Amino acid sequence: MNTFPTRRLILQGAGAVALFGLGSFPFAPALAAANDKYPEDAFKQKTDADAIKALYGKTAEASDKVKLDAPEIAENGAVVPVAVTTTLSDVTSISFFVSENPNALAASYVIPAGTIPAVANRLKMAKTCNVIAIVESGGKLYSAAKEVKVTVGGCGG
Amino acid sequence: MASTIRVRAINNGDTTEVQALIQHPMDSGFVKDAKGEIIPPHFIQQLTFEHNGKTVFLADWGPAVSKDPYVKFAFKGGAKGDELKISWVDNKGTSDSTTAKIA
Amino acid sequence: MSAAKKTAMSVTRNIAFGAVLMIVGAMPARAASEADFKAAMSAAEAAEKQADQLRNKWLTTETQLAAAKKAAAAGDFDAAIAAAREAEALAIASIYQATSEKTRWKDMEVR
Amino acid sequence: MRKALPLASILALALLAPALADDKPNPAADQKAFQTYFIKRFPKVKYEDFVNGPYSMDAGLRKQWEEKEEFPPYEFAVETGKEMFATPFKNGKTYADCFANKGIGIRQNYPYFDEKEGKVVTLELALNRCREANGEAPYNYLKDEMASLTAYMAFTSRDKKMDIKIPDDPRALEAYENGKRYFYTRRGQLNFSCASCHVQSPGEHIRSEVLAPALGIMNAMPIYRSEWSGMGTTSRRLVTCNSQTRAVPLEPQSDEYRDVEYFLSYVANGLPISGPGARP
Repeated sequence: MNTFPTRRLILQGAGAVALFGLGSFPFAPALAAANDKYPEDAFKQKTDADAIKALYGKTAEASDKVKLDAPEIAENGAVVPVAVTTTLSDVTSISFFVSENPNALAASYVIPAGTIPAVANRLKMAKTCNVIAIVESGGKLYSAAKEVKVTVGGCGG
Repeated sequence: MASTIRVRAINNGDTTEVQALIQHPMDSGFVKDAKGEIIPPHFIQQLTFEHNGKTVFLADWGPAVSKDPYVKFAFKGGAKGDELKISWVDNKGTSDSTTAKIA
Repeated sequence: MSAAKKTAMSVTRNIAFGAVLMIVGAMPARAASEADFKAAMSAAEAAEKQADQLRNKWLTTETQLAAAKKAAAAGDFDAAIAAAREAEALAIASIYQATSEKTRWKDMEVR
Repeated sequence: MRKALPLASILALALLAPALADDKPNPAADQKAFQTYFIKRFPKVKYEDFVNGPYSMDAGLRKQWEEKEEFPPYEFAVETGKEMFATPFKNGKTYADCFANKGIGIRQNYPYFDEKEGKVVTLELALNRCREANGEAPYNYLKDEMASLTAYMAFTSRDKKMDIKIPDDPRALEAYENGKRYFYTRRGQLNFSCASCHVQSPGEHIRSEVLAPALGIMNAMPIYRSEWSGMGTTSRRLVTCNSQTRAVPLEPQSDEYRDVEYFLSYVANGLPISGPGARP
């Protein structure tokens, strides 16, 4: 998959938009490094804390500006619809963590400038635990968590 | 064989909403088969959406994304008839890509 | 009482029922020999054949029959006989079920 | 003496009458009673919503379902089925040649009673017979290709009302009655009938599942079950229901299964086809 040239374009895009006053231009290069390749190491981490560190190199603060939508009780741990939206501006990435899975990081999304900071996806959950959403905005991390009860584990899925 | 990628991209004025469903086992490497042998991990690692050569969405996925993965997002711009290029690559280096017209 | 509770109760009732069968089935056979096993096994298989003719075999019976064969193959005739007897008891229960349900099913019918 | 005899026979008739009335098969009355039972028991559930199984009963599940329906997991099965339908057999014929209206929008007419054969013919059976008639090997009844074909056929029949006929043929009535008996007969070590779960306890949790109402349960077939992480046919559903009660399942498309599908579909007449469905 030759995404290199297009990746360069993203950065220019992000930089350009940043110039128009959405702020945080300085962070763009840092993002470049972070987003250029598949975060193998972050996906290998066991706990959500370690995975967040490996992925972003910083810690998150809870924010009510991050809206996490996940069911109270998952109909089946193999397919749990999880979505996040945020009112935060200058969002550059959104990530999902399932705290009790063998590896906490489930999915991480790069949100280029011009893309709406909202993602819906379906995740596997091994057992009842917290789903954590991290939104990176202006180079800072904001999080929201919700417990999802799992009666049929997703490890079979 | 049909594409492994199903896409719906709908422009509603200033934004284009994109939904995609991909046919992939997303084996976690934690599941045993009927014979009790571990099914080796096999999952999509990266999924890219490009509009006019610009990446509008990039997913980094681990094995905890459900079988036949689904994702939904929206981006500013894009017009009816525009092409959206979607491609994925998995941990075995297999990949697939398709182009969808924005409706 | 909720339908679920009823269901749950009938489950426990039937599991308890099964447990009793197991005790019966597991009664130790003195001086278990291959001959004793063959006798127990043919009795169990005969009962299961009858259940089959009634289209009402139970998975648990099949499991015990398999276990009996396995134990016998390993030369453990005590275990083999115990399993065979449990299989027979289960098969007899399934026959009883099929026969009594020939009329009893109507009680559940929505009319 | 002359008088005694008629008198006796009148008495006899009087005694027999109720029994006869009670046992005379009356599918139309069954259908009405069956539907009324569910409508009365679940006054909040919209009539045409019963075909959505547990999702008609549980708000939390329903939300997850609606989210999944935005891009449903059976999408691939429908597309595969469509391609299979368009692909000719070695002899150049296609599935369309085996069915009325080229197989489009006819799901609601299955199963039907074939007066020539004197038996119930389900859609799955008809599909494999179509293959064999055209020199192709039959498919496994439980999933994969069979599920894709039926998924496509159901999809083209969505919202059409189930329309099962019981022709004026004693064998058809017998098949219907056999299906009904099978549905209500307890089996397996757990001593459950189909009705124990799907008539007495729909909406209730058993293990982790929310039980679907029997009314309209066939209208949603085939289904993608997260539990299976894949598609399953009507045959697969019946087989798994049996093994869940710890009964040894019968052969797919055995007479009992054909008849119980006939019964369940007939009592759901008037409810829309919602298949293919997505289920937990």
